[in-house]
Amino acid sequence: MSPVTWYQFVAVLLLGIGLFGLVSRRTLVGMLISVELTLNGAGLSMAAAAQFTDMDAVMGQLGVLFVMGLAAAEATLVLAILVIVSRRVKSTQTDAVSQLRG
Amino acid sequence: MSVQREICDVNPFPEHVAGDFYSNYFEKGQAENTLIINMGPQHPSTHGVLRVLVEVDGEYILRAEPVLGYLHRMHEKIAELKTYYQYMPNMGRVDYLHAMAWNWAYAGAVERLAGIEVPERAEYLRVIASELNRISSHLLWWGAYLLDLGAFTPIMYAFDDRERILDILQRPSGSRLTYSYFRLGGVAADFDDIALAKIREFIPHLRGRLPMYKDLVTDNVILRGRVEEIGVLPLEMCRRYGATGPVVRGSGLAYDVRRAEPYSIYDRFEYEIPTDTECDAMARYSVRLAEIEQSLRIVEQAVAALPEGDFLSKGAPKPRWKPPKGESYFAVEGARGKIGIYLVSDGSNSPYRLKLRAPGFSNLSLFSEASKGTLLADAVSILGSLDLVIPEIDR
Amino acid sequence: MELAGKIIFWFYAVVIVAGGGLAVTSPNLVRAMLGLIATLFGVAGMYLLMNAPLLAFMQLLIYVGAVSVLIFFAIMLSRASATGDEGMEPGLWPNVRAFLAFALPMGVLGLTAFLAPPAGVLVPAEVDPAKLGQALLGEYTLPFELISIVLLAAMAGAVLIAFEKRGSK
Amino acid sequence: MDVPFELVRIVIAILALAAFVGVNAVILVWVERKAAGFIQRRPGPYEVGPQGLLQTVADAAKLVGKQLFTPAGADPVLFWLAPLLAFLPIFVLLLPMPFGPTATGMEVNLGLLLILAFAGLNVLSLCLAGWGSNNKWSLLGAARAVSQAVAYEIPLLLSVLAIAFMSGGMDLSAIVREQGGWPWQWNLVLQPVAFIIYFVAAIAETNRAPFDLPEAESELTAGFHTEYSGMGFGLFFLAEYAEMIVVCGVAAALFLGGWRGPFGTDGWWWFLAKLYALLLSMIWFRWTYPRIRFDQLLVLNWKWLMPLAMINLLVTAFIMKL
Amino acid sequence: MSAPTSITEKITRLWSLIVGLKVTGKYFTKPQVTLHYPRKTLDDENLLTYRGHIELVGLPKKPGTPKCISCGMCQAVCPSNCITLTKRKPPKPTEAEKKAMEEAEARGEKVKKPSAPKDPASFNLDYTLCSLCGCCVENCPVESIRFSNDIYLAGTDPNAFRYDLLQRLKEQAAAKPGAQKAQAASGGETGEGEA
Repeated sequence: MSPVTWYQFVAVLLLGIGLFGLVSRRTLVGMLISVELTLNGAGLSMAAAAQFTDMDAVMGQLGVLFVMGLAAAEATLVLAILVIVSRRVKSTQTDAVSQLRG
Repeated sequence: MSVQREICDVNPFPEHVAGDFYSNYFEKGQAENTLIINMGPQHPSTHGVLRVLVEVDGEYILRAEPVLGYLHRMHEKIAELKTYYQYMPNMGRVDYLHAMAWNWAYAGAVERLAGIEVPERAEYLRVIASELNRISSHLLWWGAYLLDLGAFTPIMYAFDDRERILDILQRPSGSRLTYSYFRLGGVAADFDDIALAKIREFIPHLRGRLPMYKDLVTDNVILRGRVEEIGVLPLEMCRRYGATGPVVRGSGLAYDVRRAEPYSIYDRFEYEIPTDTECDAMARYSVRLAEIEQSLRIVEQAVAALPEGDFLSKGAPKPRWKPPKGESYFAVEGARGKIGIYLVSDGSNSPYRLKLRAPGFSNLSLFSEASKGTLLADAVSILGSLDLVIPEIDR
Repeated sequence: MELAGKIIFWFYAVVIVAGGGLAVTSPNLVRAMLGLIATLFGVAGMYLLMNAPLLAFMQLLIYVGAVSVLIFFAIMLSRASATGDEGMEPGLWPNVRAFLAFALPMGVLGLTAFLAPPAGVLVPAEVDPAKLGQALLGEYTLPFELISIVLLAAMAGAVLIAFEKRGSK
Repeated sequence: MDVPFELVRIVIAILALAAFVGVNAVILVWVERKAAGFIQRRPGPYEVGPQGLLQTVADAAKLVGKQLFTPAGADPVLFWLAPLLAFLPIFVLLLPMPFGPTATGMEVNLGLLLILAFAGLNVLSLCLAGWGSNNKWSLLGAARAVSQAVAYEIPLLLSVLAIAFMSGGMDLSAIVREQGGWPWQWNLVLQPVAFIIYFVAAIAETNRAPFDLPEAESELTAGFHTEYSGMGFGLFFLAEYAEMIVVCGVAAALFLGGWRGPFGTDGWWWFLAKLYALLLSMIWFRWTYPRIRFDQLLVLNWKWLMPLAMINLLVTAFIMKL
Repeated sequence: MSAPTSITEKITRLWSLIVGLKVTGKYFTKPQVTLHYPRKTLDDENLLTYRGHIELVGLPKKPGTPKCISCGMCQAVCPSNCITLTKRKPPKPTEAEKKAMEEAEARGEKVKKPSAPKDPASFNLDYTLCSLCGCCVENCPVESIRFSNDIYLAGTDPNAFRYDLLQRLKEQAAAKPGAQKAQAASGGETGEGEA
């Protein structure tokens, strides 16, 4: 098996772990952590594909960088949402938040 | 304050009072998402064993309440057990930074009660000793306050100068901190020529140092940011809590016992009462620095006009001396404010009751209100600007 | 070098999986964050291994330096208890649900990767950062601008959300 | 099995750097205390060794001998991971540092980026220390550390980027080589604003006075390391000084011509001289200024350093394009 | 940082930072003001005025014996009760003397009982309690108490600060043979540190 497949396996595993966490976690922060894992899996897969195949490496690396930028933006937004949720609901359990109306 | 925030005032006075201060006034009233922190009794910025209970939201203080009593030494009760003569050393321990003023307050109260005359030279010596002591107290405050604000070097410079005062005062009094220099009807020992020469040398020296203080600290932009518009105590608030000394003078009221109720020979000297109308920590800071200069003026005049004569009155009370029945009140201006001593005598050789009015106590009571809604760092700045001496507050 | 490379690859793989496992299962959120950081380091190591140091360092700079700190901030803000009320939900269905979320993509994607192995290069070439920069400003200007707009929007949005609350309360 | 040369080199370099960090931290602590002493007109450490030179060693021996105490209710893993996390990255940080024309641990094309990336770990260790201690003061210290570090990282990055723009790369050795030996050939002349921003931000990043808010002892007792005893505290202490060496080393390389010296006297001695000059000025600041308040710290960053760094970067980019 | 300020004001504010550096830089180069204690000590001029714990003053002729007349004034006046003084008991008369006295008393004569020596049997100071007020020194009728100038006083055991002042006086007298007159005049420069 070529190295790219191994990398892809790790990436997919990471993605799976992230998804698992996303479903099983009950707090916003836990879900945020899981999302980061998922994004990392995606990034790893992209980078491996770009580096180990004949594909344009520049594009792959730029893609990973974009993913990182998105992750940073997403984390900022989640933090801001969390500020409000924690002040208003006094809890960051997602179940509690879902009971909000309006 | 630039960073003040709106506070929802929690006032959880319980019906039934049981348990300690913390469980009664803080634990129950705690809002969510706040922290209750014990600042002290051992904390670097409380200058001794003062405990301040603070409830903070982030770094903003919602409530702050000083808890006293960790250094309570029953000075008032001790007075009832000692003779008039024996009580004097206690005064040096009430406020160890301006011991001379407390010495004076007690000596003055007894002298007023019994009508003891103090020789002229003794009055001058008292003024010199007291004012030098005031300078040393202010210098120490200056250094310690800057230590609170995170500057390490000024306290060393302040101690350099303060050490000279201690050397001077050690000559007649023999001690360097907890002076027991005053006696009923005079002082314990005379200033010799060396001491007077040292004073004459010291006055220009300190005047030469003050510009350095200004350059290093007073003008510093970081310090200005830490003290300007911090801890604004309006005059009305100072009045409400009975604040005196540099605190009330920093709020614009030129109240100084040396002027308001002249005692001893203060009316013979030319000096100003520095005031500042800004009401903030900077005002108190600049008032204290200005007072150093004014005290130097007084010392200069007193040394120049020092008359010959006895330093202790011929009829000075002996250890088993009994004053007449009656009561008296004597107030002096200490480095921290108005020191008052109320004395009741039943004719025996120890006081029937002695009440000490400590300025630090009133000044500290401002803190709770002044620190509401400020940052933790500002609260430290406010606490420092009140110039607290914990043994004096607890007595 | 081939053997060393393999050893290092497996080491990173173990770090990634162990960190990920900790991140999604630890009842203590700070420890979960620690697991995330371990994973991030592992991924950065893999980037290094595939000769993309720029990605590796950017990974550390952005994820470890910024995102995990933000997460830590979030943990502090939400006042998660140190012992943790976070963990697996009791009951069968949530567990099955979570496992499905894990297994389905795993199966599909893993099978794809296994069945359709691409023609790989064994030793990847390092890409000059300057080339990346040129591509960013030449070929890929649009995504670049888009990502900056997204970042800007996120920043503005975060500020707006955080401020809206203070005004309304 | 043949061991690749690169690997051996890195191992040797890390060992050498460990020695360098150890020796320099000891010397630097001594220099700091001595300088503080002289500024405050007292002798400073005096008793152990000639002029107290071995005082730090004695202190370190004392710290090693102390009990490692984990406070009740603290998370032991986080609590003890934090000092390690503060200390270990230092070696990586120093790896691409150009000490001399040939004395570089590892020539990395992206050396600058490497340093910036691993410097972020420091914040994390402060967070973990503050959180893991189960102490309110520590927690407040950690909160301060987080916002301070996150805020000041941006102007730091931007000011460094200005230099990277000018040299067209992130290789520290290359940046040094592009500068001349004389002071007017330094990047400092071309980028004075970037230098000032970098230095201020660097002081803030290393939590040195007047920006030592995370450990402000008069407010937070000792901030994030309130609960640490023995070598736990020792590692934080060591890390602080090692980090000072890193930031000042980067400043020397980026702005002050690194190991370049006039009259062709290039060599590591110039680098060390410049490094210690910068370190001394940091020490000098600490013993002169009061501590800044937290909101002022942020105002300084967002209102002054950030826009200035931004403008500086834009102007640099514009001029480079011309 | 609060009010909007003009450019010049900002510059002066920044300049204040430089001024501060100048001050500390200047002092950096200046000589130190502290005294490096074990190697250098203060001159005597500074020490003589320091009031350490009290000590007894010997008779001009017999420096080993205190002037003290055991009146107990110091003990009574001390606010901290740190002085313990015991008087000497009168010498016990021998049997013959006793008999003679009894006989004399029986005869109705005025008997001169043997009086106790005036110097104290013991004179102990608990320095851990003393507040250095000086009441005892001021009220001693025969000026038998003075302050020592013992400034370098340190110990790890509280018992080290419970002094037998008579013993101390004897040691001081022994340490200075032939200095009987100097004893009365100055504060005893040599024997101080050995307490």
